[in-house]
Amino acid sequence: MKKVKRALTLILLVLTVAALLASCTGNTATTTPGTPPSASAGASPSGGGTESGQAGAGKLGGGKDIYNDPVKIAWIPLSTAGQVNQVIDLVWKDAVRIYPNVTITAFDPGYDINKQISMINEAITDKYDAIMLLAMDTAACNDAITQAEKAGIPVLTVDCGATAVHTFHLQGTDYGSGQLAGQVVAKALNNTGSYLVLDAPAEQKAIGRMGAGFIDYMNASTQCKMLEDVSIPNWSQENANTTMRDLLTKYQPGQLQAVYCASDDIAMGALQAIQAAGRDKEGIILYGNVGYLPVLNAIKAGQIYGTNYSDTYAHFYTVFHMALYFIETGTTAVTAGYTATPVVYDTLIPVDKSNVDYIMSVSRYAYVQGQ
Amino acid sequence: MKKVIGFLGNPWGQRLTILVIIAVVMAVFQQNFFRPSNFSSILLAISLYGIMACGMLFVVLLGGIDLSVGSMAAMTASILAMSAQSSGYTAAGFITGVLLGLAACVAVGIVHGVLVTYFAIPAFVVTLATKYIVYGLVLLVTGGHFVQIIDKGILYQLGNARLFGAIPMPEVIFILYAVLCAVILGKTVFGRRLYATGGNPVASKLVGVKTNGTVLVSYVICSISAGIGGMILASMNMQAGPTTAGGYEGNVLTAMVVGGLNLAGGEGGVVGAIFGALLVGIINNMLILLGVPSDYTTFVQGVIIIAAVSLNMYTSRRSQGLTRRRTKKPPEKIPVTR
Amino acid sequence: MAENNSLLACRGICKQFGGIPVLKSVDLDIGPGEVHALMGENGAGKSTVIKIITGVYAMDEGQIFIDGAPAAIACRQDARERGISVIYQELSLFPALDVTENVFIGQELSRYGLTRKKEMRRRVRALIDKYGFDLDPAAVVGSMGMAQRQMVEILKALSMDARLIIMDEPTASLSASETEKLFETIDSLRKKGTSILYISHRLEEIYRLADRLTVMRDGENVGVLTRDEITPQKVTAMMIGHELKEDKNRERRHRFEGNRLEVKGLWYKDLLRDVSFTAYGGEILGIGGLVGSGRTELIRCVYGAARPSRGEIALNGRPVSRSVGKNIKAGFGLVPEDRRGEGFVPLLSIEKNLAAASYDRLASFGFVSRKKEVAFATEAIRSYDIRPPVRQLPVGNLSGGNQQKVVLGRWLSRKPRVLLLDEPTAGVDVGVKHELYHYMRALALSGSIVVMVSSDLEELTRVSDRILVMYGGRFFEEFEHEKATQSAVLLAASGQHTGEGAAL
Amino acid sequence: MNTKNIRRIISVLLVLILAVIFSFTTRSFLDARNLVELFRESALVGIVALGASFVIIGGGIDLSTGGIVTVSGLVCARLSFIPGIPGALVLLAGVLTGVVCGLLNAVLVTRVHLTEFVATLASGFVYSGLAMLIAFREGGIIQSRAITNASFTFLGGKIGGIYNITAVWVVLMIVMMLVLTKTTFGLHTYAQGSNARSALMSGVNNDFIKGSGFVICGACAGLAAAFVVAKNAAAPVTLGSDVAFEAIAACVVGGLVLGGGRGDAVGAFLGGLFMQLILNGIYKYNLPIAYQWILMGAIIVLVTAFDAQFNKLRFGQKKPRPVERKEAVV
Repeated sequence: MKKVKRALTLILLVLTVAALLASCTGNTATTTPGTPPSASAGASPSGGGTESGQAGAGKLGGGKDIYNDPVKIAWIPLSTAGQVNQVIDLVWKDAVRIYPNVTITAFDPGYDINKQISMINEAITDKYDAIMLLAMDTAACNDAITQAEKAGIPVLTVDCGATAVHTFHLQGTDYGSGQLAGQVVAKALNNTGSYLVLDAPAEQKAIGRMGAGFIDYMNASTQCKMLEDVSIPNWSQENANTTMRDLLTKYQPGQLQAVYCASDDIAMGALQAIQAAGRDKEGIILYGNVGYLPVLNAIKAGQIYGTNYSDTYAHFYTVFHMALYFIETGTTAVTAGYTATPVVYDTLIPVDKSNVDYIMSVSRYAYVQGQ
Repeated sequence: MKKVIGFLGNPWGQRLTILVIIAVVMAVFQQNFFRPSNFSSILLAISLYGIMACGMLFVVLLGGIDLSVGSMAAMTASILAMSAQSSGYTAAGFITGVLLGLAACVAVGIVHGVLVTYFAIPAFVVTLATKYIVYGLVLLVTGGHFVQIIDKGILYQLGNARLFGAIPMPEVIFILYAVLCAVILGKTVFGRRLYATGGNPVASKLVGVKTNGTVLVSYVICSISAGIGGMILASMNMQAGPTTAGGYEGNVLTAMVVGGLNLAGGEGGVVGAIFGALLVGIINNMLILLGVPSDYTTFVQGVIIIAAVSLNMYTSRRSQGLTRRRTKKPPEKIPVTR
Repeated sequence: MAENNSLLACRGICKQFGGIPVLKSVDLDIGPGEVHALMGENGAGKSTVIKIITGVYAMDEGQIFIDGAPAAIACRQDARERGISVIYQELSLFPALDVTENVFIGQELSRYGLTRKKEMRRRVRALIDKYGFDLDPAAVVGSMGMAQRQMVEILKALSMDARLIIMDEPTASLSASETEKLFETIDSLRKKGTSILYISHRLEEIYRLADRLTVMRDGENVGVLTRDEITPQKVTAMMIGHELKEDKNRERRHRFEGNRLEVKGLWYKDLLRDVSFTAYGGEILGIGGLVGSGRTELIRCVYGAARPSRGEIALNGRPVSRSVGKNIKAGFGLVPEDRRGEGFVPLLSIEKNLAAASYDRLASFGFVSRKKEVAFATEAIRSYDIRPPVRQLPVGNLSGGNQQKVVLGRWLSRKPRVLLLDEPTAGVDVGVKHELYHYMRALALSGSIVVMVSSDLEELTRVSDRILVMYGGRFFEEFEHEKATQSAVLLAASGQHTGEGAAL
Repeated sequence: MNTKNIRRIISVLLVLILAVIFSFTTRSFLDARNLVELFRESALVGIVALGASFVIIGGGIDLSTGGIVTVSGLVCARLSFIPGIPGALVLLAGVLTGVVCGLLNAVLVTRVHLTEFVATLASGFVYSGLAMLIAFREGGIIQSRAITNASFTFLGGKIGGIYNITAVWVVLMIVMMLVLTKTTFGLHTYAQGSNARSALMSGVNNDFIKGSGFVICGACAGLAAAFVVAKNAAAPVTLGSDVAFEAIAACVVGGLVLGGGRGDAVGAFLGGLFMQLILNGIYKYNLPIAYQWILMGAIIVLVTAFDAQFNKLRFGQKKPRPVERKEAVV
């Protein structure tokens, strides 16, 4: 029996090494690391038809020819497992279909700050042409970002920015969304009443500032009173559910008029808790964020008051195009001498019963769900 | 004083003291704690990792551990959601999803059992490795995305329906599962064998107990419990993905430890595991009712675990073991030669 | 020997545990450079004397003289400083460390915390060369055989410049060649002036090694023999003292021909060489022999706990299976030698330990019937007088005797067809001992086969109807009850025929 | 060829095989910048693994290293804002925080007699909770602030092409090898891991050895945290999120056995490097991240399976007991 076990272990060890070899060598065929990037400073402008009709734009300036030269863009999110990633993957698929010479590599730090920083370094070492980043911490990635910029790689941050100066920041849904939600809810409560905030996990409040936006607006321009700002661990729906049930025990009917949720998962959890406690008749105003399909359906059914819808598809498509622009013009914060990061604010559409049908018809989410 | 230590010595004495302390604190600060709706919300909150704690109990009784409960739950949740979605939410799709999920759990449980018994690898390392592997597999299968469950069919009922209009299904399943585990441990021959193997594996072998088989089955039971928890979670959230039940092993381990279970095996029962899960639930509920800012929760949880376990260790050593053990063995402390 | 030139002299040592006197004024003289043997039956107090000399236990009365001067030994450290060290049967080495580290653990040569490895290695090599061991100071102990490990233990003693090394049953788990190597080591130690206190049951070892022999019985020393006075007859007579008269009311035993256990041509590692015997229902078959002569392995092979390389075992003509579970159902039972380690589950209650082997009767379709289990346990507690008679009490808290009753009760309540016992009364107080004999007798009379392995000569001769003595891995001699005397059995165990029994 | 060398060769082989595969099949593995970054990134888990190896060799386990890294990092960040404070002092403060946490672990295990697993699981929560309490806040929200103390962030940088943290990691490994092999303390740690009872009998002060193992482990965690915070010039609250398990996995891959008594600092070093090597490789091949988790888990199982069989072969003892069987207390 002992010999069998020993033989088995040895075979398994050899198998892994073989698998290692196979998986690595086999894999190289698909990606094209072998060919050195053609430092085609002087590539001739090719008039390849581009969907967006930039006929003949060719090369604007010092960078690469984004139509013909092989372009590598790194996409580093908080983690690839999540609601919003489905749409983002769709964006990359469409983008690559239009620009076949572009390859977008998605990394997955799995909510670990050290892994995210080593991934940025990885992108620098592998000489990517641009880095699209969802920073996990506003300060921790600064050093890596500045190194990338110095290495001539434009860094574009989305939603969660970084204090270091970098090429581009698309301010998405968080602080602004909180403020907008504040406006809508304050109007619904006609400026009085008390509310609860079910906020991002404690350690990620810095990068998910919806709660802060909402509270700042409420304090600044209404008489609404904040009861509590509670963080929901892991942004998970079941934690929101249990936390909300406890809060409902604490705040009896009449003590609570509105609940602002930092994400739609949390909103669904809060809704479940309210229904389970049999208090859905009280007309507690529930307001979500980002606009996932389940919440849009709940709005249609009148269970949730509303949410801020941002067209994630357009959101990331813009970032992709900005990246191409920077690659083509070869501009980075260093070459352009920026002293502050240029920020573009994304459009937010507050959704409520009135425009929910229109939004659902337009939203990529519906399209994605319907597959 | 002797009587007090005696009273604190036995597990029930300790549990009662902890509950009395909590009741006093809450009576002073937040009377709403005693509302019946609060108790049902606590029960719902702990039902998921209560089920997993009952499963983990089988493994802890043998002196083992299972760190992969979280990933297992995510696996079965994803399998169930995908099979339901792909089959158009038919009952058949639901059934195959459940069976497939449980089959996957049984497979992983068997792998755990074989590696721990025949290859003699410590359970900590085996389950740490399978935690990574299973998470990776779920990522592969779901492509990293969450599977949405749209239909309100049987899958929805699993997590959200209410028995007799009042008791949510997860609580019902938790109570049934706890009773089932109590019966298995307390009333069946397998339960007797499990306690024997946990207490003294060599002696059990000589009494005809197939110790390796018992260990294997208990790892399978632990995996299945994690799987059931995952499936209920999928139906409660109407979605499933790689990070479903993220970090659940922390709660389950805490429940085990606070429930007064001794991690070296051989001691403790379903009541201990359930009390542990209940205590974790009550603590979380208290923290919210008392308005403790969320930033402090991890710190307070850590301090409470240390307090509960030290109380448990101090009293049980004082009242039974400590004095007796000292006389049996030659004096432990001998002067250091250096 | 005059008092002054003896290395270690004990005078009038008394010790009692919980009221029971274990040592009644024991004297012991060990001269420098002398191999002094100490013999006595189990329970004669040998190990207690050693524990007192090495400072593990404090003596109630008496005096210890070292080099003639009185010396107080309060702890292990005092003994070590006075050059007394001991090698127990289960060695206390570190498998992960090499020889040098094992020898110097606890008393490393070091400067400012840094170990002087070269210096220590040089010293170990010097010791090795001085005593002619074949050991490599850098070899890892874990990968060494038993004999080499023992040499490391001896080295460890010598490194503390021990003047007296106490060896407790050193050859129990050694092969013949390894034992030979140990004897050479002891000879070289003796030449270098180190004295050895050698505890063993094997008479032939004593003849070969001992300069002097002290024999103990029931906590007293019975006499000291010099090398030429040592003869088998004299030694055994001293060890056994007066032969107990035959207890008259011994029931006539008769053999149940129908119930017999045949073992033919059993081979197991190098311990059992072609062992064959037949045990009959209605009689208690005693198996004598010395520690390590393969008796435990023999009954474990029969029971199915060990896998013999060759040989067949049959019960009433049908072959016995190799799985413990099937054998238990077929009516086998084993009371193991290491009660605490293999006998019972300390944390479980008396009730559960008793019922552990009988769930085939107490449960139906996998569910245990509490009623049957409680009845089974209460019946066992009552009939075997397990005290305190509290069903729920964990067995770990019981006294040695009661623990053994639980282990025995577990099998007796099943009315086994074959009961195998390994040192059933070791470490059990006298009162309980007789109870156990009574239960075994009753089981045998009911027609079951009872096979008892024992090193307690008195128990062997008085209780068993027939005795087989093992020597060198084979059955050496068979004694009928009437003709069996303790000295004959002891001599047979050391490979000496005395004519009472039939040579096999 | 005694067993220690054979096991070490296996660890070296594992690292070499992966390195060779990567250098041939990718363009940028052997690039100087990548190697320098690789060693810097593996230094965090590497240094913590060195500390954890002391506890594991002594027969224990430490699950609180993640919490210690986080709280030490934040202590450094807080102190770095004191005007004019020299970077070295801040670094020392980080190490001291680790030592204090290690002391608490030691007290919990040796004085309060909690089992290592339970004590460090609970103290891990306490330390990460503590970190959140002392984190920077803006408007009540935890917000990590960029560190401006130049003399401190200098420590995070490079001297002569090699990062300070890597240099410290290598030096620490050498020092620990000396301590483990050349000092009585190291010898007693091995003795306690190999056979705790007879170590006690031969005069090894078990509580002291176990206690100092935890203190060393805490110090290493504090040191690693200080360097990482210096490099990133920020101390996020999620700094040590799953460092504890990765460090233990690194030790196991490096040849240490959870029962204690076997393996050494070089093993922990190679284990730490190996873990990061897998990540580094995965990034190069654009492999979906799922393979990273699967590969890491598979290798841990395989190496430990080989270890268990290998040790049984060499030491021939019965199955190594993963959990020290408890004397019947009841």
